[in-house]
Amino acid sequence: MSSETREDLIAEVSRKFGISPEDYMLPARHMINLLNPDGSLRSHEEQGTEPGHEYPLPSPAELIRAYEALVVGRRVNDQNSALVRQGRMAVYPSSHGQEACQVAAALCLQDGDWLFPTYRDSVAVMTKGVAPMEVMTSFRGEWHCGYDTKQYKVAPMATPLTTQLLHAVGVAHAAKLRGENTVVVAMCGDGATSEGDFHEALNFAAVFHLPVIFFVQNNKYAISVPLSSQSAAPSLAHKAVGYGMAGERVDGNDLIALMAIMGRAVRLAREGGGPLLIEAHTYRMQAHTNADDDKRYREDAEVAEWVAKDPVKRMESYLADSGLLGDEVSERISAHAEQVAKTLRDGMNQEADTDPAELFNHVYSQPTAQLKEQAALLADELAREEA
Amino acid sequence: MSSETREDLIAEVSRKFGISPEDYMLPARHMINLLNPDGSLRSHEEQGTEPGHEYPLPSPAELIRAYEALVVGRRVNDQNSALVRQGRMAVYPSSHGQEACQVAAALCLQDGDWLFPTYRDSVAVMTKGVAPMEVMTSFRGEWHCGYDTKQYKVAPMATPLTTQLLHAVGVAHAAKLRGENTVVVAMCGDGATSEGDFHEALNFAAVFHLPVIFFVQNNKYAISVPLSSQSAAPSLAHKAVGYGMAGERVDGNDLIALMAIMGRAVRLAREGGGPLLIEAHTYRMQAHTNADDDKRYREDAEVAEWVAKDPVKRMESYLADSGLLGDEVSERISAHAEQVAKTLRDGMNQEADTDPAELFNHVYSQPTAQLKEQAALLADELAREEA
Amino acid sequence: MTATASAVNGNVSAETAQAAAAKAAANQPVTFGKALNTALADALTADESVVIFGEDVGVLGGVFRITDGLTARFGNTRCFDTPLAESGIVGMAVGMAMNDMRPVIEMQFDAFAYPAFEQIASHVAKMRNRTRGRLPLPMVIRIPYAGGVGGVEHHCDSSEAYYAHTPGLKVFTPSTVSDAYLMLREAIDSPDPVVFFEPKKLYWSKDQVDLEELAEQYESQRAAKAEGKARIARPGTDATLVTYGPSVSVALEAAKIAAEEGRNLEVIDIRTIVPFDDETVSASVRKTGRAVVIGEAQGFVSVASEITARIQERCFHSLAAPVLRVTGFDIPFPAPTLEKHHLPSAERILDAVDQLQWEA
Amino acid sequence: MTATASAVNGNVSAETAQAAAAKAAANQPVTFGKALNTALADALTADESVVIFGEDVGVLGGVFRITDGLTARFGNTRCFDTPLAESGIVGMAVGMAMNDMRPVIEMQFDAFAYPAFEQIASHVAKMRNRTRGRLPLPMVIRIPYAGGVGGVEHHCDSSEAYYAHTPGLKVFTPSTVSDAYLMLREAIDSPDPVVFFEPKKLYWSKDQVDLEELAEQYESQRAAKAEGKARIARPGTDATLVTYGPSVSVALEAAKIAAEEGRNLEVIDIRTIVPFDDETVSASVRKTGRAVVIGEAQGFVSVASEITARIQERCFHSLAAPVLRVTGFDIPFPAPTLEKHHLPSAERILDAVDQLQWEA
Ligand SMILES: Cc1ncc(C[n+]2csc(CCOP(=O)(O)OP(=O)(O)O)c2C)c(N)n1
Ligand SMILES: Cc1ncc(C[n+]2csc(CCOP(=O)(O)OP(=O)(O)O)c2C)c(N)n1
Ligand SMILES: [Mg+2]
Ligand SMILES: [Mg+2]
Repeated sequence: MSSETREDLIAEVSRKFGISPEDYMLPARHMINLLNPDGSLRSHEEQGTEPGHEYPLPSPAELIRAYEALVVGRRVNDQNSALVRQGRMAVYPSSHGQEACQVAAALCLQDGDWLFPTYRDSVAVMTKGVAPMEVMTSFRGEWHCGYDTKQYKVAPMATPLTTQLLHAVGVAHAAKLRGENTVVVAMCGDGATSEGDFHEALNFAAVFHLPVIFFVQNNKYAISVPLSSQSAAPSLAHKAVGYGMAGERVDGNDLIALMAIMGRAVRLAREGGGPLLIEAHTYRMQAHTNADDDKRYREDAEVAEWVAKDPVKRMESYLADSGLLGDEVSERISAHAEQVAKTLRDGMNQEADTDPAELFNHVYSQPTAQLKEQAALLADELAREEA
Repeated sequence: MSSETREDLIAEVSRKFGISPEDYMLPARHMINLLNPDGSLRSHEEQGTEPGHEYPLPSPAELIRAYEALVVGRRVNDQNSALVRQGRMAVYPSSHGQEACQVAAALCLQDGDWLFPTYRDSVAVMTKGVAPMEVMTSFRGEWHCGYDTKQYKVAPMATPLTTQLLHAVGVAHAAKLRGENTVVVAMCGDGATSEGDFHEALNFAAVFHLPVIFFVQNNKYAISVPLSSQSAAPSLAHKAVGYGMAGERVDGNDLIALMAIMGRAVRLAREGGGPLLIEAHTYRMQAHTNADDDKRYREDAEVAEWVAKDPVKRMESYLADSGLLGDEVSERISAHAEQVAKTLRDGMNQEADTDPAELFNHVYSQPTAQLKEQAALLADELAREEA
Repeated sequence: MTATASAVNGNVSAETAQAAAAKAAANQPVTFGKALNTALADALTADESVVIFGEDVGVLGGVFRITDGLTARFGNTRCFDTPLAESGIVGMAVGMAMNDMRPVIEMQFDAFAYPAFEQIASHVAKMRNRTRGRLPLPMVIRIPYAGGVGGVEHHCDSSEAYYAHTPGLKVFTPSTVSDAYLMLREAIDSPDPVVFFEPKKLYWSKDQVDLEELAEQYESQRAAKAEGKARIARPGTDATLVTYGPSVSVALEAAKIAAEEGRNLEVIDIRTIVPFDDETVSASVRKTGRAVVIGEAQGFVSVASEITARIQERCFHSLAAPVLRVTGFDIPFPAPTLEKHHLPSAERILDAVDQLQWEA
Repeated sequence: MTATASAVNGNVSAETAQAAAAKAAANQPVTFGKALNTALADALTADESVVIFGEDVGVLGGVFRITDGLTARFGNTRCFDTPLAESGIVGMAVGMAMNDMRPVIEMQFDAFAYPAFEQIASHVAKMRNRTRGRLPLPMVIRIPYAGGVGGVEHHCDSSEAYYAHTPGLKVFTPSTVSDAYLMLREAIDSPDPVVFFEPKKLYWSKDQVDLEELAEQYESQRAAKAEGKARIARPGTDATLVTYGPSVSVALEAAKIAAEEGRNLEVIDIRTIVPFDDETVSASVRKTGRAVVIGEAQGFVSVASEITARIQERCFHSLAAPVLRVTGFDIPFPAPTLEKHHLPSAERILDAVDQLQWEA
């Protein structure tokens, strides 16, 4: 695209918000934060919003729907961790503490929109509609990805860090070329922002002016490595400037702020405003995975501080205090969460049983002559074992 | 490094210039430009300088020295292009039009400092002291790199784009660990800023707070691809913000501005101010290499516009008008440039004659048994050919 | 690479070949590069999900002009330049293929595909498998490769082994003008990702082929087409030279010299390294009893190693001598003035043939 | 998928590590991981230009705890964490080696070295050659590799072929506890860049070795040391199993079963894939007349292909049967519950041995 077009667009978006183009790209001076840790609504002055960065509250119906997903997400995280401890699941990178981010990333999207999650984003994947057992296939060790990515418009959970951001860009680009109005949310962690593919993805999205929202869950650690060893930037949201896109930071344990920000981001992107970078400040409350020992690199006191900022309790208090969450709704939500947890427990008790012949069926559209020979060798071995 | 330390450092540097930390990182609002295209000095108001971005003029002696390198650089560029046309040199990516950048990048460094050039930076390499014929070894097709990189503290001219920026970071890091006061200038083009290694290099330099100056010659094209297809950022210098480092843009055809900026950058880096990103606005006046046909992707009129901004003429006018360049000096400089050109012509007339056995000698410290066998095979073939 | 070469192609019937030859005689010779360019244009025409992108492939037409004129003809949404970032190019192509496009991307030179290695090895190759077949990635990664053109460092790597070793990728490399056309069309239509290696030194080679007729032939035989067949580039009886891409012409040259000396060598052009055509290779070696495998890449852990290993596994009792290899040395690709010493030459191939224990 | 599975995705528990340390002190069996850890510590002590860095190698001690305690003992300028970027890690190491340091870097898992592929193939491998020997790059890239631990996708690749095919790199892979120590010391002291492959599944394997004694042995024999020697892991007479790294123990297991059945197999541990020890391998196969080459990686264009090709080239007339290969299938590394079908097993090796035409 010519530089005129680009500048016009930025100028237009910034006019819309009554701010300078550079101010449009720079995140608001303070992180956007609507709810206090105790669940009370912050005064307008304290919200971090400023001209060009205004964020109205979502509707009560939206909030209840999001809260339900939040409660289910927490329950699934904790159920899975229990299943891992019991040896019934191989590994689980829990997003305990980050569920508000998970829920907002999925709920801001419409049906035709795509989600690009990482290994940590099971709850987002579920929230977008994938059946819990399908989500957990890979963590169970059965197969690499257990759901139909095209049906759900959810990419496989990515392990090689930030590689998936480029795929998100490609999906958005293909949609744009066909004139489809698809928005894509592409997720990664704070550590992942250091990878080269992060840079290439943001740059491609900006140059091709694509509706991709890069959503960084800054949970302060990449396994053991703290943010300060990862970046010297004023904030990760400031990285947007270098690509000519807008960045924003938000309290990642404040579901209301997240919904407001992601909602606006999706709207702007769908209207042709180009890509955006959102940094959510949150915390990985548990170890990296069950295989990690977080006591080696952080203090209990630090973790405790974040317990006080828990996203679930915060939302619950807000809804209760504002009269949106009656006992009946609350019970229905709990029951739903228990039901999902039971599905997982029951599913994990079933023996997985994948036909080894499957190994050769999905390498190419048709097995090559070589693969047929190899499949025959294995089949012969298995037959002899049986005999 | 802890985030406190980093913030302290930024705070300190910005205090020094009386500006906010964010303003320290953001480039000055306008490109720094001290000389008009006609060689006249711009008024202070027009220079683009502002608080925190002040650039005093270099001394007359420095200017004459730089001018000499500029004239020699131009002569070498044009001599090499002629040699290529005559078929006496295989390929040459000329920096014709960018010589001011080349000269400033080399002259700002002291003896112990390192330079990391690209294929386009022969003139910078020469200016740092490497003998012209040694610089051209690779373009002659004799060997990959013709000079002693450690003796000159000049890395091999890099072809895989921006890979060398990371090497520059490593050299600076090693020096820092040993307590040496080495500054490193790492060069790349506008197109190269899109590569993942650019991102990783800037981030590593910022996180480890290393004295590396990333010097981007924005010559508006990456082969045929214009800047607008490369980046949507307000400027390439703005990319600094995302790493928490300072960026600045400068007129890359204004040798005086370049010397002022690079001089200050080296000083700041040596004093522990961390890495910096400098974007020089210049223009590749000729084709990418002799193999390229630039008429396919740009208008003659655009090239003509830049002829008017030629860095050599501009500097010559300035020096002549301000009485710094007498006939005697001018003649001495011309004679020097001719001498260098003659060295190149004479050298290129000599047959290159590399012993094929050399092929096997530098793969490992000692040839492996396999390489010895292969060397014997070739030696046998050559012996039979002779016979 | 003459008319004979294309006529021997197993897919062309005798009459068709003759007719083609007659018609081609009336035409100007076509370059390998033009055949690729036409294949891209025809694919863009045939399938609107095909998109072409990479560095300098737009207005410039690529540094080798293989995409010349495509942006002008099809518009810059079908053929366009990207920012300068190979991982970005491949990664974006993955996403576009996920979303039902067929990207055909160009890596400017062999060694400049390396920044994309993670995307290729961890995603392009594995996506279909990871998703149990639900997310195929039909895409083509075009890579100009190999030496013989006096290229400078990093511009002459033969990197096919890296990709051939990576399950999930198909690896094609044409050696004739008509294969340049046909195989590129095949690669683009393949439901699997194909790494398509173009021998740089052949870009300017010419042959008498009628591209329009080839296009018709391709369209009509498309369904029946058996992908992954090797080609007997020259039939022979005394020993088999097995090779591909840039080395096919060298092997043919060696066979010609050998013929003058009374040895009748068969030359096999592998064409598709993956999938590999064991049948054709084994049949030939069982017939001749001797084989030399030729490849320009450094020999250690190379495609030539694989072919050598397979031949001795499958034809052991037919072999009169060990299978020998003639490959590039195990050194980084040399500087231009030295490459002639590195590249397999007809002489070096003939030396190897001489060692195939003819006395025994 | 219980204890082993969790091990792959991270970490040995603190107790396990402590226990291991305590045992070693009392001259109890030493783990492979501890031997590596001690080699790093001894190298840091012996040579102040050695620096260690990578992802999580600092305070955490690496996800496999191979760098455990090094930051505490040597300070965070000798062993430190970097930002999360593998190309950055390798590229910075290149620069540090250019400036007279000896970087020893860790890639967290095999597939996560791929983002660094350009730095490795175009610079680490070529810098000495590009500069005619003036800019050697003594550095070690440690890569935990291969399967057998129930790891998830992208955590179990056997990627040695990519590096072995790249001239300028040395490729080491130890299979015993004492080699873990000795070969890592050798790699660090090598004037050439070494890609050092650590079989993940061996990290917790144990052997009775006295690390202090090994250290002394290493120091005293250092000058005389002939790098690149294969090891006869088990002498035998009837056939030769050639392998390396994670497959050595499997080959030994097969040999043990074969012995019970009356067949005396020789097992060769290659140790250094580059440089390759033709002498030891050829001598063995000439003696036994039969060979099976075993490797965990997918077999196509693999190190096993190379070894197979070399053996038949060099020992053709001693061979009673073709050289056979037992390798991983040509598929992406399978999910944990399926890997047992993919990995070469003692049974599969014995099946291959059975096919070595014993009747003939
Ligand atoms: C390319 C690559 N390198 C290394 C890894 C190993 N690894 C897995 S998760 C992780 C840390 C990621 O941190 P962050 O991006 O902050 O995400 P978080 O785990 O905190 O959600 C690392 C290093 C990987 N998966 N991919
Ligand atoms: C990794 C890599 N990809 C592609 C190339 C091929 N290539 C050489 S120069 C060039 C354009 C570079 O443009 P820029 O960075 O602006 O530098 P300039 O040539 O304008 O000085 C390209 C694409 C390369 N050398 N390395
Ligand atoms: Mg994190
Ligand atoms: Mg440029």
